[in-house]
Amino acid sequence: MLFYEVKGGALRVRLTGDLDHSAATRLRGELDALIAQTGAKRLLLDVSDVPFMDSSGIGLVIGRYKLMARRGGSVAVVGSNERVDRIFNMAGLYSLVERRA
Amino acid sequence: MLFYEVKGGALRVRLTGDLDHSAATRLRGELDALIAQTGAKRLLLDVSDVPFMDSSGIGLVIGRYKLMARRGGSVAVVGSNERVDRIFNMAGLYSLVERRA
Amino acid sequence: MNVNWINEMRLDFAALPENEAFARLAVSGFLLPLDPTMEALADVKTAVSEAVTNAIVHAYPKGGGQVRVHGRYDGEGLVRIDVTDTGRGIEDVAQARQPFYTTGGEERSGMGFTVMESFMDAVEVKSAVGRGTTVRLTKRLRTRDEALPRRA
Amino acid sequence: MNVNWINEMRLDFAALPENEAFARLAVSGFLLPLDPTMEALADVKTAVSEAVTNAIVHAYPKGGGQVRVHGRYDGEGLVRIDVTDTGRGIEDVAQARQPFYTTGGEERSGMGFTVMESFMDAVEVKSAVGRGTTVRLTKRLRTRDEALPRRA
Ligand SMILES: Nc1ncnc2c1ncn2[C@@H]1O[C@H](COP(=O)(O)OP(=O)(O)O)[C@@H](O)[C@H]1O
Ligand SMILES: Nc1ncnc2c1ncn2[C@@H]1O[C@H](COP(=O)(O)OP(=O)(O)O)[C@@H](O)[C@H]1O
Repeated sequence: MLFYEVKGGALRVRLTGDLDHSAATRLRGELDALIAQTGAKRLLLDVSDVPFMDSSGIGLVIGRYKLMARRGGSVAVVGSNERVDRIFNMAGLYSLVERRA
Repeated sequence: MLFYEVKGGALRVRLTGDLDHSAATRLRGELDALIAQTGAKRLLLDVSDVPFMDSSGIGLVIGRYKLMARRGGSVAVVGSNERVDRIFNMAGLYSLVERRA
Repeated sequence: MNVNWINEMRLDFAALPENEAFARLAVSGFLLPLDPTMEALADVKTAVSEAVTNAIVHAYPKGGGQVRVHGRYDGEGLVRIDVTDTGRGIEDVAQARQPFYTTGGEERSGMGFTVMESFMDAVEVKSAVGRGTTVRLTKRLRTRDEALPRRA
Repeated sequence: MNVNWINEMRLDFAALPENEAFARLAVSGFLLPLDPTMEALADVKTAVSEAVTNAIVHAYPKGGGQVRVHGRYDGEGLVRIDVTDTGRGIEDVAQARQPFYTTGGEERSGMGFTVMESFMDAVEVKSAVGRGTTVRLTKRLRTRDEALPRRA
């Protein structure tokens, strides 16, 4: 169950619930199917409804970054809170993907 | 931390949080102190903000019923939900104390 | 009966009143993958609260002591939770299970076992004086999925 | 160092991904009597999530296996949580703790230990190849009480 919209080549997906290894494993397949299906060139990952995240979130975003880069596309993280930013910054994630409010 | 008001001889106390044995042990002392202090003749126990209750709630209410009866007073339970009613009904509690919406 | 459990946990903790809420929360967390209804989850939480409270209140009159919660479920939503103490035990289990029977004084209602029986499918008690008590709580949870009305 | 623990729990569960959320919830419930700040609680949950996930993802390449979470706290809010598996162990712990080092393939970031170190006061790792790993997480929690500004 993934909420998403496609607008002008951009796929925006709203992630909900705790983003841990278990969720990331499930989300990875769902996201990759959506990307293939929509042919999106830009992926917006809205994490404003993610109450908890651990380093599995880094893996999920970097994995999608690599996939989108291979397709000549890009990724942005939308609506991250302070805790999510702190974890993403540990990995220097925002040098690979855009951070949007 | 107990929210209460006194109006025309009636002491109305709003119980908040899970009502288990641990909470009942604490509440018993606080309630009895309030009853003594206010000299109330009627005790209204508002349980509408109690998300969880087990049989410790029965013990708490029957204990206050006996105390108030000794003082020539009475007890009512206010705002009970279906689960709380189910547990109170197992003990026939509403034959001793009034149930008010 | 041979049940094929697909998940299992054991939780041991000090017999302290502040661990009653902890035990309920832990059991809820354990059952979440079953996607139970709020109602079913509250039923199990209530029964577990009764059994754990009994271990904390009645089993160790001199203080100290440990409580074990052993949880399991199978692929069809059958949940079994054993609550065990190594305390003073129950001399007459049939009597202890009677409504309103309590050795806990004024502030205990004696309705703990009655509540467990009302909220679970089965409640079994094994106890030995001086050795301890195990209360086995069993319930088949309706998942949220099953709770929805189905087409014929 | 001799610590006077006032509460203690041990949680054993199957090394399954669906138990990651369970372990976090259980640890949160265990710490509630300390009345921690939301921030402090989230710090511990995050570190526990990393350590438990590692036991589930890395310790048992052939599946199966158990994870143990052993929690304690003292009267001053010092919290210690040991996460133990009996899995394959870590050959070079110093290397494993390096940022971005992972044997978990594309979808693991290699940042688990770095996150634990960032959110806890101390992270100790004991591991023996073929025998298993214990990650000891320690943090002094500020209670909500202490988080309030105090008069001089
Ligand atoms: N784990 C236990 N160890 C020893 N005695 C117990 C235990 N559980 C129950 N009992 C006995 O059974 C009685 C009835 O228990 P219960 O129906 O739960 O009511 P309550 O806890 O209100 O007394 C208790 O008062 C106690 O004497
Ligand atoms: N419990 C464990 N058992 C075996 N190996 C482990 C364990 N925990 C960590 N490791 C090893 O240490 C590496 C780094 O772990 P970590 O920093 O948490 O990152 P990640 O989990 O993303 O790989 C893992 O890839 C794995 O090789």
